[in-house]
Amino acid sequence: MTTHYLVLSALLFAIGGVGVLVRRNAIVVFMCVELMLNACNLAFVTFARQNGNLDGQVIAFFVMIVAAAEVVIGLAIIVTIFRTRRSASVDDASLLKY
Amino acid sequence: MEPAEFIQHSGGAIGVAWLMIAFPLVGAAILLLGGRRTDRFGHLVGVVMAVASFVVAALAFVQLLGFQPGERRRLIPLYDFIPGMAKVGLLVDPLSISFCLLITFVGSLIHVYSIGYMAHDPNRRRFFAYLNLFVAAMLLLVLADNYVALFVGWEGVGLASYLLIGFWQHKPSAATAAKKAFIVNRVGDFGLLIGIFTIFATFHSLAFAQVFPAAHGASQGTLTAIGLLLLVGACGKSAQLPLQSWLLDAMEGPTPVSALIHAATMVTAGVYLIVRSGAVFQGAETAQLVVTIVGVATLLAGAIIGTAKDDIKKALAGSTMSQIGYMVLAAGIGPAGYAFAIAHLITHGFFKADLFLGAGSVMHGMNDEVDMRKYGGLRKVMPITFVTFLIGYLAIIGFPLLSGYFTKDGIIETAMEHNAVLGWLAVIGAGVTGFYMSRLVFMTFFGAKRWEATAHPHESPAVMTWPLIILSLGAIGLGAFLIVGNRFMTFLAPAVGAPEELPTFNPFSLTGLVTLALVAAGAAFAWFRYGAAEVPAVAPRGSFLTTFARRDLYGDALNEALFMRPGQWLTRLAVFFDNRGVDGLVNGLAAGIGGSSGRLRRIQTGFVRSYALSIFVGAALLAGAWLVVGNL
Amino acid sequence: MGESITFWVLAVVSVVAALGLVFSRRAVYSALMLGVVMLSLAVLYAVQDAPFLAAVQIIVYTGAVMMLFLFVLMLVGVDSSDSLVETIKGQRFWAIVAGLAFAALLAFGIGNAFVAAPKGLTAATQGGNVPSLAQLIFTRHVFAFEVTSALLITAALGAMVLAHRERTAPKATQRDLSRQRFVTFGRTGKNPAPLPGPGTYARHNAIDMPALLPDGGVSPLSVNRYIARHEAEEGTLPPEIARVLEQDDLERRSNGHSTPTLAEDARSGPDTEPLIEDEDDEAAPHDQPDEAVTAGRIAPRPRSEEDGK
Amino acid sequence: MPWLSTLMGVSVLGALGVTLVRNDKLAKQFTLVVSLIVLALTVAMAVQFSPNGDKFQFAETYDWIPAFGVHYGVAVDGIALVLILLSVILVPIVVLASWHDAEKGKRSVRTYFSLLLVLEAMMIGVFAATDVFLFYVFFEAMLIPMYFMIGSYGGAQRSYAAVKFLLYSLFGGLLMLVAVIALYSIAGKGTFMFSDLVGTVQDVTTQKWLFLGFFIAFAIKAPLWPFHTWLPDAAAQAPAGAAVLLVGVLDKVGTYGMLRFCLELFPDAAKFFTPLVITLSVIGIVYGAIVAIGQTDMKRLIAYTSVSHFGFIAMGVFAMTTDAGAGATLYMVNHGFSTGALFLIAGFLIHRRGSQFISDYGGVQKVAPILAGTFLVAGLSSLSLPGLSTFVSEFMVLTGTYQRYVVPSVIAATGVILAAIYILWMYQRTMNGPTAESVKSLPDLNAREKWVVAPLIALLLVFGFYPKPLLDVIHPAVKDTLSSVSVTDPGAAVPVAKEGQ
Repeated sequence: MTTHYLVLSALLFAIGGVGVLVRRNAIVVFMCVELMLNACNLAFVTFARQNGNLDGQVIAFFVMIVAAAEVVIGLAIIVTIFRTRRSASVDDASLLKY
Repeated sequence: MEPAEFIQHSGGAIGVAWLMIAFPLVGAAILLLGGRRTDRFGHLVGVVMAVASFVVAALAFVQLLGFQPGERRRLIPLYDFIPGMAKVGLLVDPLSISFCLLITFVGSLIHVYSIGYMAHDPNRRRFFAYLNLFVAAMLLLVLADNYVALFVGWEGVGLASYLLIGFWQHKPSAATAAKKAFIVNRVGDFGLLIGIFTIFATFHSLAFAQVFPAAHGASQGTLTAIGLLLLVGACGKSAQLPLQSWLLDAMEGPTPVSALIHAATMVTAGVYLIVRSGAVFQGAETAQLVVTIVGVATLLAGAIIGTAKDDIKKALAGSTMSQIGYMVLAAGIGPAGYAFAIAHLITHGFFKADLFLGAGSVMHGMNDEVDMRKYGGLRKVMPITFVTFLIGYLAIIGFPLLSGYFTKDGIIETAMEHNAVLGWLAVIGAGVTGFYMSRLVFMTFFGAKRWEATAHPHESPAVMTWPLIILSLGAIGLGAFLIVGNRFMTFLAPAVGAPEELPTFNPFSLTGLVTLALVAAGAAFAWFRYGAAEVPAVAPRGSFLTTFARRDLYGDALNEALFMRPGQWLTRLAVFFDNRGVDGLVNGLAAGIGGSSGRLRRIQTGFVRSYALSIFVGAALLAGAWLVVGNL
Repeated sequence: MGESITFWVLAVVSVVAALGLVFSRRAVYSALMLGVVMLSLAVLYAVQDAPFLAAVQIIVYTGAVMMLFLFVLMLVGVDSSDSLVETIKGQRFWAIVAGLAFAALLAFGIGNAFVAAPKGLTAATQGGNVPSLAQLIFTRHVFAFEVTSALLITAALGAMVLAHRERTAPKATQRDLSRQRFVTFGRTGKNPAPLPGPGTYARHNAIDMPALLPDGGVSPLSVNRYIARHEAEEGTLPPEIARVLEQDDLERRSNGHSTPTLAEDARSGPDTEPLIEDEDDEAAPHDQPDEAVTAGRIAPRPRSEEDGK
Repeated sequence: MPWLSTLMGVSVLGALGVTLVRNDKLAKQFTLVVSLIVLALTVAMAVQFSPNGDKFQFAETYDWIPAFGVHYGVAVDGIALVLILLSVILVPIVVLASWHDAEKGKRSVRTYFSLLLVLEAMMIGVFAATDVFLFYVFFEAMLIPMYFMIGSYGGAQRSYAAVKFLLYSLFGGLLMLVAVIALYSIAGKGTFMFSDLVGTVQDVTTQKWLFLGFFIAFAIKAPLWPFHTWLPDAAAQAPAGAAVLLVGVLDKVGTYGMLRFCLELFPDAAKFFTPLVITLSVIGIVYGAIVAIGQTDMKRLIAYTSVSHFGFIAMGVFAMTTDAGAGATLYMVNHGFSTGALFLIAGFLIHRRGSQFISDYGGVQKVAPILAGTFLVAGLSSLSLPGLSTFVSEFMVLTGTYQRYVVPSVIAATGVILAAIYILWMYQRTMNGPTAESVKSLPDLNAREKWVVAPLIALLLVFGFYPKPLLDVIHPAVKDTLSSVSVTDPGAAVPVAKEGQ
């Protein structure tokens, strides 16, 4: 079963990654990042069971906390950007270039 | 007769021979560092220092005479100059002391003369400083006991010559002439330097006392190389072909300078070098042959140039070249010629200085006019100058019983014995000398007055005429004193050796008579052309030969075509290459990097998704690499 | 067996939901899809001997984080939907290639890392899952735990700082606004009075009913263009109102206004008209779309092909 | 007494002190005093140096980074001693000469003088370092003050010149860093001390690569043809004082490094590359001189003469005879004085007229005879006139080289002719001829400037006639270096009777 869980995790992670790359709406991009984090968590939980060790679950727990903090800050940033640029597209914030 | 051994010496006037160099050096230092404060008495300091030097030289000479002939090569060590290479010391022997006497005596007279000649020049003090500097350097040149110190003196006189030719440096022609003299001399110095390197590489020593006794041990090839390289140096300094071109231009300097440096002393340094290095040349016949050829070629070339010049100083300069050609010819012959070379050098020092100072006196009276076509009939207004000049003239053309007669005839006789072709060419040279010197005298002192309206010729002051008188006395008697009875040859023998069989002086030899006849013919032709006939105020066009002589045998043109123009071209090419090639390569590299960076930075699109893609692709590649490596 | 069934069902659900998250045009749908994935994962956690995490996943993620997402979506425009046209050349192609490659590699890489049967957590969770976790968190990982508390506080502060906006000009009082209105009236002749409310002199007290002028005609000023546009789409807009509005549009255009006309609006589809109102913004008349532009705010940048290059 | 650390310490403290002084004039005087103190200390140290004693004297060694065997190790042998002497003599002269140089721009005057003192400490350190890593650190750190001196206080194109200088030097320095680290790891001694590293690399191929790493760095620094193009730009744009230190001392680090590191650490590679280096040197001598003739800008001309002179030095180093090596070392010192004088006097002239172009001058001799005279003396020293110290060194280099490489030294000797052309032609165009209208009112040297020039000319003259004090110190060190390369001087073809026999 471990393999199945891990493959599922990898699949979700890759889907999340592709989502980050193809979507322009910052909020959706952010959701995809959350999806990737969740995929990681699944792997951690699976590892915990595989190894008979609770550390994996602890890490997953911490990941959740960090993800929560990240969402708070990330969304605040998106709102701030939106307020000044009137757009939530990540492509519009492209001034920092050559 | 072989040269004598070298003997370490201390004490007496010879022991303090360095004073000879020190006096004028101190004089130069005082005058240069003292600045305008010494303007008032500067010329006196200069004269006193020159005379003091002469006194030391005379005392040293007297002391040297006190030794047995075999003990007359005295070494006075001074200090360690370049450790492992050269210890500096002085060598007082008959050869060097002869030079010392000539330099200090004629030098002192010219110092005195310059007081009058330069009286109106605001920079007279500086002039005397340079003259003193010259005397010091020249004495170092002849007194040095090794090649390095000799080279120091050699370049020192070059510097003094540079400074004095360009003394009136506000005149571009003078500045250019000075620079030309220095650079041409440097070409000679280049040869001399390589010669010195070869000597050091061969013998691991540069001291005369060590090199000369060992010279016979070196291979013929090495000695020939050294000899030829030293000859290049001598050619530069003594204005021999092919490095003669600077001497005529050097006449831009004040006339006393021309007399002292470019007639009596410095230009004879080449002869000194060849005679001094006799031990080297005697082991290299090829080198000797080349020396004699250079000598003959120059004596003819100088004479030809002298026939066509209207500038009195340039005509005399041509004559100087020619006379030094005689000396070089004699120096190339070997011990048989050394005494005649040096004797002619000394008598020439007197009569040529006399002639130059006489010319200076004429110029002084004629508002510095140098064109002989604007002279004429000056014998009445400048009697003392005329008489002394006449004596110098008779001496140089070899009028019987005057100085030149003995010394030049000696050279011609010796050359004739050595090699008939060289001998006859020297005889022809003597004939030409008779012509151009007579031309010079007739154009200047005889015939109609062709003066400019502004000229008011007058006799020069006593301070200028007395040196003329003393020098002309030397021009009368010195030759007979030195040559009759082989007095000078015997005296020099400890220094340079002498032929086993001393020559006997024969006043009625065939060569001597032919020479006299040619000289007389030359003088008569000159009288016919310039004494009896009207001299045109503007030089006629003349034939191709005249132009050839007027243009210094195309020496300058040749230099210009062979060296100057290609040199300028090369310089421009090199500068262009440096800016565009070497530097351009570097700057091009920089521009290339800058340009590609400019293109590369386009990757930074500003789109966060592009960056994320590159991260993601990178992560995928890493994962792939990890898999590949992990499964290996 | 039970686990297998659960896994296969939830795996399919979560992958499909994840794909839906990525490929749905509307952000709200994406958010809902994400909720589905998270709930599925919560169940999978529970199946894998992680009941605490399953609970936290539902409470924190599905409960808090997802709500936050929906709030923000509401702020930036709940009905906005992305155009799925890719503007960066090669981005989508390479993203999918890299995603597939990455998934494959990862699956091959760690999927095959374990061949032994899972050890299970029975030994590790003697005193129950939560107490065991608590023991670990408060002993071995206590430092990290404390740091996360600092992190959360920092995040809260950060959100406040980011959301806060410093006032650069004094807040306009009613007096100022009134004065401003009359100044504008003096300059341009714009009516300083409030716009007529809907339904004034109307038969229906409803917002979609226009006000009537004393002569019984329709006052174009009182018509909410959005609603009118919506009704025009549905075909329920009374023809008289449509006529009045068209006439009004013509007048405005001849006067040099560049307000989008009703017809154009209807064609251009739903606008991304912002729903966030700046706190200090002058309360613009609700039925005046052009007022939103003139109130000094930056209009959304037109999104075009050039932008992506 | 830790002499060398004291010297550096005094300079660095002086540099800090200068920045604290509020008054510009006071800062200058303070700098001058500090540099004179350093000079006095160095002379006191030099007096105690015993030429025939240990190779390295006044040694100090402390651990710096023990993990890598990096030491703070300083000591001097004869070669380093004379070069340190050169540096500390030139600094007070440069301070005096640049009294008003920094005031032209808007930059801080105090910073300029502070940088000078920092540079002095670096120069002492780079010559004294006995730890290869420490040497590298000084080698690179020296660039920093010089970069600012050129970039902030230089002429119109200063930033271009400064960047070019920095990039060139850094490029070489990085190659050297690679070689230093490679040397450390290949030697496997776990130390960077020079004395421990000598003779550790036996493999010839390895030696060749490491040699190239060091050599290119030094060739750029020196600068040897074809790495020279940064020098004319840097020297022409730098203020005269900085140019003196740049060409007079900093560039000597290159030739010093060749003598100290390239020869001793990699003797076999050095022998292998000798033909190449000699060829480059000879090309540099002739090429530098020819390009100098064609220059229209005085400072660039002087810089190109230095390219020519550095060719002589490099040739002397690689000729591997005692005479040539000692001559090359002496040349480094003399060239510092000679080019220093030339740059400073040209700087005075340029400061007066405000133009670097030769064609803007003419007949200066008439209005400013002392300036012209000193310029001539400095120029003559550049063309190696006997009686001035440069002659001794050039003579020794050429004689020493001639014993082993006849043709190269003959070609190199043509440099004496070309030198006469470029110096005298420049002198003629600036000083002789009718006085140009623009220089009619040019003042002659003032007292301060005379004090700048006088010691240099005095040193040129004294060492021109009596170079023994320097050579006595240099000779044993050079002999020692060459013995570690295991070469012996070629003998005489014809033995001569020894003196006193």
